[in-house]
Amino acid sequence: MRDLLARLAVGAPVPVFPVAGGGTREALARLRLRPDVHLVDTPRHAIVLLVLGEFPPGEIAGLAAVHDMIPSPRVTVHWTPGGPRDDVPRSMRVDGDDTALVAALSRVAGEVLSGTRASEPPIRPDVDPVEWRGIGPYGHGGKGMTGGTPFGRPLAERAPDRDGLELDQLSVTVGPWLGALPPGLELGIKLQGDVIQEVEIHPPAVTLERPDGWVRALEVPVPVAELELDRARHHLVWLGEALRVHDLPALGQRTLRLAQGLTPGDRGEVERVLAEVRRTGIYRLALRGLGAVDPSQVGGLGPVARAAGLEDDARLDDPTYQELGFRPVSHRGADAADRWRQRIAEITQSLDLAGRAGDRTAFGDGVVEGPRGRITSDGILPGAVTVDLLPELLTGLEWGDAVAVVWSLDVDPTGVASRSSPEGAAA
Amino acid sequence: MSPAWAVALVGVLLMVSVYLVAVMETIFGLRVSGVRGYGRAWALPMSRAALLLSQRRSVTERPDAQAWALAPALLGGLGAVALTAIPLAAGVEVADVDAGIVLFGAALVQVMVAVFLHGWAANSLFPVLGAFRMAALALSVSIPFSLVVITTALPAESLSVGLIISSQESLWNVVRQPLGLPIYLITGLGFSFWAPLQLPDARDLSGGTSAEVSGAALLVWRVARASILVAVAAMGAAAFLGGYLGPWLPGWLWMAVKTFGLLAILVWSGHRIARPRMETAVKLGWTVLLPLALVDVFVSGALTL
Amino acid sequence: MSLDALLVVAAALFGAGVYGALSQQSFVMIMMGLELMLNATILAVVAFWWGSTGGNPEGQLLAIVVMAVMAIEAAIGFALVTNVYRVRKADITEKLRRLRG
Amino acid sequence: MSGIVDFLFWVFAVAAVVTGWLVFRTDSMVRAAYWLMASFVAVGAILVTLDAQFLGLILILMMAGEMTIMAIFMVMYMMNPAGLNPMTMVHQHRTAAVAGAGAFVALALVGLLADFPDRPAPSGTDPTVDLGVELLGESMLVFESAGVALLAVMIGAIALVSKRGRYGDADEGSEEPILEKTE
Repeated sequence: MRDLLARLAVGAPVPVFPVAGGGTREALARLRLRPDVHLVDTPRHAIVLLVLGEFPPGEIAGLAAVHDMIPSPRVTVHWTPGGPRDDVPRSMRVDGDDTALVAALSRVAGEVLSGTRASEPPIRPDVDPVEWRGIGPYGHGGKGMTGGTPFGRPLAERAPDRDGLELDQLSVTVGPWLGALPPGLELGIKLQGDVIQEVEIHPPAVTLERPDGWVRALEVPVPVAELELDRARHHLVWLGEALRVHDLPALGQRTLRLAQGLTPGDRGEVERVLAEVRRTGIYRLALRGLGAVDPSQVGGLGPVARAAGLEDDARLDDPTYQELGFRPVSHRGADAADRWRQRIAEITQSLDLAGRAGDRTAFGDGVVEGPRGRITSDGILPGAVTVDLLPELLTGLEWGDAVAVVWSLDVDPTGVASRSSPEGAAA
Repeated sequence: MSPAWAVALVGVLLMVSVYLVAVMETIFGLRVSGVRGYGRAWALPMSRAALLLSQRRSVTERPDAQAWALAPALLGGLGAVALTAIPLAAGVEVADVDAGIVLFGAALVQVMVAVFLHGWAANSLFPVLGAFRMAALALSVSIPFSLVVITTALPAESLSVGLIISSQESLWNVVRQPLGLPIYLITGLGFSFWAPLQLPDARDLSGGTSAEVSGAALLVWRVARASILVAVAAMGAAAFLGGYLGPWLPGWLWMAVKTFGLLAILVWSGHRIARPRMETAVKLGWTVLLPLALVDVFVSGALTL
Repeated sequence: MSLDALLVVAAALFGAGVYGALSQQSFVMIMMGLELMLNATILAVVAFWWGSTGGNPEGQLLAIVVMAVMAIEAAIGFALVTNVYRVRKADITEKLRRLRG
Repeated sequence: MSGIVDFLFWVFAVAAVVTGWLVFRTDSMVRAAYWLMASFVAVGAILVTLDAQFLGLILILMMAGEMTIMAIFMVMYMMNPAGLNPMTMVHQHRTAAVAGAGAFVALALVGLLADFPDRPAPSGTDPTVDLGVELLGESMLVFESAGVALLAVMIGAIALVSKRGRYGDADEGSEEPILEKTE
């Protein structure tokens, strides 16, 4: 029976839960396109735990909880796009490119399903965090009838809410590898029902993502065509991931596939896909009126700023772009729908620029307009500033709307790491 | 029909249709994502099922274990009960009840209970949020749903599904009550929490009520959910498209063609229409669909008189 | 199945409802006791219609009126619970010694 | 055939009473609400075996929504999520038990001892059709009154729970605002 099931199961894409460290955005997008792999949203649906990218040394231990959430049979694979890593035993490590990774994932999944490889035991002991029964007058673990800390957990606190009813608050930590949030983003939130009352940003458990191409453009002249194609590709990957979270995974895959090997000649196909995104009604149904930002707070944040009506673009000062007749696109509403419209408009604009640029080069001279905003030589990435907007924007939203706002901002939590790591290391 | 045969028939029909729904879902997915070659789609649901069956079930901290085990079975049972109310061909009625359309409605409304239990029992944040979403969604679509379903009984002057079908001999209800079918399909999507109205099991909740479920329990849940969709499509075919009525072909074939036509529309819309916000979905139910359903009732009632 | 058996079942349901309505502290649980009593009432009414009225449809009509009463009880009950909670932050009867606002 | 119907009746009868009893024996809010729903579903099934198909099915249809709302209200307003913190929510247990048992015995005795006329419905009639004719025929006034009563209750309930009332926010008491002295 087990053999039969295992043989049948080999035909299905391997359910993989990815835990993505720094520098893996593109690799993750490529992996989503592989028909033999299915990247799932929760570890409960996975067989393989895929740890990819780089983490600060201590953080691998934090993966234990995710590992133990995967039901048996389970197996872990480590992979780094850039090259092999040394802190992992060879048996769990995959060296090589995407194809080697996919082959390895299928192989280990087949082995663990057919029983030739043992399922990994849980890392953490399976015990209750505190004793559960038999304390207190009612056996509920607390003092009195309505107070105390039942089973070691404090009772929920009450707080005012939008209906004028003081109901219980639930404090939870979500992330850093929640399928619905960008990898590495960890939030401490207080919920009343599904309404967010308070948000706190936790320092991410992921090392800095290095936008190498963009940082290089700060110092040496780089072909405009290359930069603009990079920008279009970045936005397409963003669009693919955001569509997946909005439950349009097939359309998202089509977008991600476009991002691979993008050339200015793909413009027709890009426009067809973007028109299809518009036709899903996503602006009207899911985004309009959500997460409007104050234009005075988003200077330098690229698409977020331009969607709020600012003509804020470092490319305006670049003589090469002036020569190409560059004018930034902008929108007025400042909400999530406008940010989607903004990026989608910038995809076609970038393709257009890349097509017309020829072999012209741009010289950043200490400032470059990256896909998330202004990158300067002082090292603070625009993603860091975007993350700072979250507490104010998310407070008072329902969870689903909050997720939509987070994706509409194209948050880069690793930007926080780059800024707060000196203090974080001290604390 | 003897009870044993009836149960077997409904079970087999449901399994076949659910498999076809899974194939359709895969083919539409591949099509939208721009991949050619759909040959793989026919075997894929089987492999996926085998994979889930080889997985162990997961355990959360202090779940309501009985309710957690009950919920998927309850949902599947409701799909089967809803299907029994529908004549599959002339005279082939599994449960011959006078108030068949009320039986169907009662079974579908109970879906809310199964989903709420499924989310609540896991004792985990996102499943509970999914459960709350189901309550809000089902309550806002259930009144327009009941209204348009009951309106199809007006021309038939009976609550029996068989008589509702035979009352469409001269004219299908989809023509007689043009508002009915669209409202029915939208609210039916809500009850089967299928895309684009899969809010209780949405990705922004990492899978919602099924976020903590794995293995065979997840397979049963997915099959049960698809069986609700099948029942919705079959009733849509019976109540609005004349069921087994039609020229040339045998009745059961007409019924199958109409049912799968509606299923194709429902599955297709999941890939082409964005999932609305919770607030938009609730507003849609109360401020758009409910008034339209009332118009449907009044106009159809006046025409029947 | 006989009228006597039906009435005994309805009496048992009613007894359970009485116990619930008197013993529970939470408002919503008390409402559940009331609903259980109304459930028994519906059963008894339909039993009489089935066994004693010769199929007079007014018996079923009475059952529908009881159902409407049940819906009214629920709506008023939920509204009261919400209002009391808003003003007093209490949802159990022990906390409401005085009913003055 | 009547043997099967009898058997089903007793199954549903036992189920209705047992689940009705379990409503008050569980310490989980959601279980309490859904045990009550199970009791209603069992009574609905009994009504179907009594040929009151429409009533039985409508009862089942109504209760799904109502009991889900009950569960949500308890989750909202009870300060201790039972299950996380099981505790006894019962007071005056003995009095209540005696009253419940007394009610059962008294009503059951009435049911058994009183001599009700034995007039079952004549075969060949369709109770659902009869009910429909009755509702929209002679008893339309009763039916309409029930509908109007429900509408009035809906408006009343919304007025009762709405946060902003005639004299300000509901949680600020219902006193008239004091007129401010103007300079």
